Amino acid sequence: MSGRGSIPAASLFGLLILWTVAATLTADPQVLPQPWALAGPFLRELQSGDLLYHLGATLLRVIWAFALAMAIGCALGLVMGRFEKVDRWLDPWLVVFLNLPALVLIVLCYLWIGLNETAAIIAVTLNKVPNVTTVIREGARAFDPNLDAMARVYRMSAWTRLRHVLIPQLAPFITAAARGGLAVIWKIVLVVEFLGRSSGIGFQIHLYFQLFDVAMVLVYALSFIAVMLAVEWTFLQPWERRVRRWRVA
Amino acid sequence: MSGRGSIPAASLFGLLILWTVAATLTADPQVLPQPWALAGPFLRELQSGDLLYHLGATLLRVIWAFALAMAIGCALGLVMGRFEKVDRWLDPWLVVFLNLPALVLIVLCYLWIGLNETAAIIAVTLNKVPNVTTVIREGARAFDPNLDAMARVYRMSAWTRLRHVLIPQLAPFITAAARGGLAVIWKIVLVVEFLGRSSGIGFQIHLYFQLFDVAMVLVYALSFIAVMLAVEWTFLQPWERRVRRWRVA
Amino acid sequence: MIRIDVTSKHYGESQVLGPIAFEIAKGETVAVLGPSGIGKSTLLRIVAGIDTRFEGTVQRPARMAIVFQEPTLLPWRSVIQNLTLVHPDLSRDAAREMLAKVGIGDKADLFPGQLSLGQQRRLALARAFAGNPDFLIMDEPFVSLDAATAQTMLDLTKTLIRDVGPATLFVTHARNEAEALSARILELRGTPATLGPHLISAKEKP
Amino acid sequence: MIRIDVTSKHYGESQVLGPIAFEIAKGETVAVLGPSGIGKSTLLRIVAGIDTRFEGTVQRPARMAIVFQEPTLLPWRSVIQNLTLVHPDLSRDAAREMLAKVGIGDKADLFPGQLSLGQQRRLALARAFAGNPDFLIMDEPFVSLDAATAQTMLDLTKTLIRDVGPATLFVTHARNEAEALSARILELRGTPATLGPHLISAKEKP
Amino acid sequence: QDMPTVRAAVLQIGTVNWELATITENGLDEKHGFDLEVQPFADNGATRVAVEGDEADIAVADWIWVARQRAAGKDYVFIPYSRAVGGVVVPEDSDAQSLQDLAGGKIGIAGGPLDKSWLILRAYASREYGLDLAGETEQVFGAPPLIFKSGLGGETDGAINYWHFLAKMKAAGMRELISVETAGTALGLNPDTPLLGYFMKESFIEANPGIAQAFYDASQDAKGLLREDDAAWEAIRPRMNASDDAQFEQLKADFIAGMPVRGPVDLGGAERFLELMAELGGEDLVGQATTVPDGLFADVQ
Ligand SMILES: Nc1ncnc2c1ncn2[C@@H]1O[C@H](COP(=O)(O)OP(=O)(O)OP(=O)(O)O)[C@@H](O)[C@H]1O
Ligand SMILES: Nc1ncnc2c1ncn2[C@@H]1O[C@H](COP(=O)(O)OP(=O)(O)OP(=O)(O)O)[C@@H](O)[C@H]1O
Ligand SMILES: [Mg+2]
Ligand SMILES: [Mg+2]
Repeated sequence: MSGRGSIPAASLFGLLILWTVAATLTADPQVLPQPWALAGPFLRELQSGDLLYHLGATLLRVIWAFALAMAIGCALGLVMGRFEKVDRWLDPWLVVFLNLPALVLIVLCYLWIGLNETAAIIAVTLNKVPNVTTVIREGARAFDPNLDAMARVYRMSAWTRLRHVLIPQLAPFITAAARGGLAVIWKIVLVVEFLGRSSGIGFQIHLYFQLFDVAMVLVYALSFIAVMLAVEWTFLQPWERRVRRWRVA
Repeated sequence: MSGRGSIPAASLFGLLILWTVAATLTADPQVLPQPWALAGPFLRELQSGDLLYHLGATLLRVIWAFALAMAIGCALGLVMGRFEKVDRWLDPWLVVFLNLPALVLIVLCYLWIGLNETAAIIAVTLNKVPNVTTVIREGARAFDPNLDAMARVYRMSAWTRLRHVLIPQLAPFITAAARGGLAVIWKIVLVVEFLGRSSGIGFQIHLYFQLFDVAMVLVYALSFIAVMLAVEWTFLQPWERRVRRWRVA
Repeated sequence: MIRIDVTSKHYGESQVLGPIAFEIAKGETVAVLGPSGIGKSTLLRIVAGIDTRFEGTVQRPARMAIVFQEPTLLPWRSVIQNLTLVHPDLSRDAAREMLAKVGIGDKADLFPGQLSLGQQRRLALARAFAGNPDFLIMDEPFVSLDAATAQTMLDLTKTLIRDVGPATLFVTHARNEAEALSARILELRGTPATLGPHLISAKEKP
Repeated sequence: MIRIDVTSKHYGESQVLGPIAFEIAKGETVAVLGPSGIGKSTLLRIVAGIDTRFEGTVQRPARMAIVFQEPTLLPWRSVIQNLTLVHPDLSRDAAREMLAKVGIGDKADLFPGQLSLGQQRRLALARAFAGNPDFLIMDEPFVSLDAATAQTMLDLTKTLIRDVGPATLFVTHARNEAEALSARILELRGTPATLGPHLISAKEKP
Repeated sequence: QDMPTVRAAVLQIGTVNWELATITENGLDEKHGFDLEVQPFADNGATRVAVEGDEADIAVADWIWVARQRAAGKDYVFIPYSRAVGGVVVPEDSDAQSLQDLAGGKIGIAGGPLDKSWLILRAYASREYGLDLAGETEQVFGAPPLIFKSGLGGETDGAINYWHFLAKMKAAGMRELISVETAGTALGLNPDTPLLGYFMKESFIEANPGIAQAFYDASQDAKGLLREDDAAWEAIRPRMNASDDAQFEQLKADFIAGMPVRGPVDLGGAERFLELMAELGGEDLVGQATTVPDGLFADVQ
């Protein structure tokens, strides 16, 4: 376990060194401050409670949108991947929604539903669902027909089939969608927050960008990244290792 | 072929009807105009040449960034998926770059490289590479070890292995990354254009959004979507059908 | 009572099966013989209801068990789960006992990928036997096994047929297997494949 | 000259192979026998250089050909491409001829998934034969085939060995196959598996 | 109590906050019979979405924009707030002495091709020097902070930015080549016409009679305080993000210089201004507002 932890630590340390070099070359703390120059602002924001407040607000939105988008996207992707007919009908919609600019969807949601949390979360979800759907659909198209036949002949229940036959085959696609998904969601949450919320990391980042305070922008951005790294290491990767056990055994 | 084309057409028509209903319910052309209300502005922009100019600018950026991001992302993903060691080292970087807000990367690129086309394309590429990498990495992790062993014993050349053993296994992941990729790239291009370019769909959309001219925002957004639908139908889907032939046969 | 009445089966342009009709009574065993590539697996898939794109009708009971020509296991679930997930009513103890019968009792907690191919095939057999089916379909069930193990499997099959009494349809290249199970023999011949002239079945011989 | 000297092979805690050492001369044929699950495939994978996690050393030539226990084809490439991609020097005509020899000449442009399992196995054999290898490794190459087809394959193998003269190592459950190829027989026994006492090889018999 | 609440959607870092903070901190809202509630947002578009979606009652915009919306059927009404507009700044060591000298160079512009400062300067260049500024220079449109930074870094030969960024650029040593006010005056525009203002819906005024006047009074009171009382500036200094005294003083001076005189808007001046904008920006900018729509300017004294 200590061996497993040491490489990521060393790797992150390498990134830090790269940053230091870049900052030294840039030689302009307004464009790229040295990593340690962020410690002060970070502690200040932490103590004032601002950081945690905004981080909490963003995380809440990300979690909601993530859960909704994954649930809807997986269901849609599964159905579209398995049933050619449904796919034919829904595919053009998928392309349209996939390529509808975030801005348009967000503004429409805000105008229809109001400038509130529901609208924000729905906007993010709508933006993200098509992404998840496309990835899962590819996975569903690659199902092994022999296992399907086996499950059918032995009359496995729908739930068992889903859980033990289909989802394990989808696993790499689900992890890809989840990982990429979190990142995309958080990018959209930033836009959503900057277009119509009064809290959240996106709100703060845009604020400080307007003020050209790159240090604060980085403090907020990196706080979220730290949370994401924690999520990677405590949830996603252990889960991945578990579902991949059969491959390496 | 006519049978194949008619369902998408009907499906898009359904979307149009949905839009009409929504617009009628909204009853405020400034929030959501009727579809046919866009015909006028669309023709105007088309005739003035503005639409094609900005569409061209955006497409050029999208194509460049797409090509770069797919190439780099596929290579990285393949290497990280196959070599556990490399993966251990690069994984934390991947998570960091995956979750670095688009804004931060874009602003840093503009500040370092200057407010020019190169910076814009690099910014988009950097934003997108981690997404492609995560998807392809999952695919590379799911490679069939038996085929690998076969290729090794028969000493297939590296190129043949890549082309005929590895890439076909990656195909669903590549399509997922490409399709989701185009969409994400274009979302980022919008931000890039709005932050520091003087042309492109994103630039126009933000301009008209500032003027609260939803009709024009939609004209520009839908033009791009139309191009994407064309790309789907003329490139992506035929390619997909080709590489999937062996599954359905 | 199982009634098979296939008029024809095409893959694209080429016709693989011609008219094939036969019945299998409860407790009866039928062996299908024929050269490689004639259409035996195709026929079995039609009988099992996996392939529905054919001309004709098939009557079959609901409780079926099948042994495919390849093991077709869930590689991401343990050996024992490959039994218990497919047969939710099967207790873990009964499952272990079944594994022991086919000689892989010590492998219960491994993944199928950690078994040798012969062991995987035996797991597939165990899975088929565990459900006490009304209709047992097997596609070359005893290949890839050494003589002693093959004999054990054959005996297990005999015991199952005696105790549970399913209708059994199986493909084999080894006439002695068919005889050991006292099976009525159907031989596929020609292109498109049809049933060959009636052969003396093992049952009728003595 | 092929020299195999395996001291041990473990999967996790459990040791599968004990000390196993033998040599195969150019042109010589060696058959490995043993019950299912003893470690025959494991040994073959070590010999072929696929599995490198073992104690011991193996000397082998570069030009090898292998027939796995399962066909292991490229399902997304046509039947003929499965030959020509693996052997870039093989002309399309030669490939077609090879396919005809194993009895699937009319299937050249189908995908492997459109073949019966027996046909897939024959394609895997064709792939191994097509390269004129110095060392031919085969894991139960003739199962799942009817008697006539199996005989054809056996004859093809004999011809190859006569014409090209590779060292051959193959696994089988059928002693008659070993004899037909005049193979020296090695028998795996026990846990961990070791070579059984020297048996009278087919060659020495007459 | 039944004092009406006025919900203002503003940019968190907008300069309008200085005035609104002065109002709330000095109780000027209660004095004039309403309760001011400030909702911060991160983007101008967001504040406008907020008013349109009835999540806020007022926001800030220039009156050309409000006129455009009104002509398109919205019942927006404009209440003057500031006439502060920008100008062009050039690096300290630049040789440029007039707009003419920027020909062939690169200009960074915040706010896009329809930015009012940019349009007025174009008109001025064409009138004064017969110079097609848009044609003769390369324009880089970008987010204000990027224009700020690339201006300071010398990547652009000239920069047009929002006034508070301009104040910072000037404080950093950049030189104002020409202010939009000068250019506008030379074009015959009334420099006292306030460009920026609050807008609210007519329906809101109907529901709260007298609210427009009350709000205007409070705004004027706040301006008075800021004009006369340094303590009022000290109170809002933390919001100003001035990194040094020079910036603080420049921001303060420019803010005060941008205060419009009390009283109704000069309709004639507005009409001329709109005409010029329509000529320069075309329908893209003004929409259907070819003349000042009736009732655009709130009836405030
Ligand atoms: N990855 C693995 N992890 C653990 N045990 C394994 C693994 N692979 C194989 N084994 C075990 O090693 C033993 C030998 O397997 P191997 O495949 O070599 O058998 P075999 O002699 O080829 O049998 P068969 O005739 O059935 O193919 C088996 O008991 C199997 O369970
Ligand atoms: N999807 C398909 N498309 C086209 N032809 C197919 C397809 N599947 C099978 N065939 C052809 O149908 C014929 C019968 O195949 P089948 O698998 O039923 O043979 P089999 O009798 O089971 O042979 P084996 O003993 O080798 O398993 C073969 O010639 C095969 O090439
Ligand atoms: Mg078969
Ligand atoms: Mg084996």
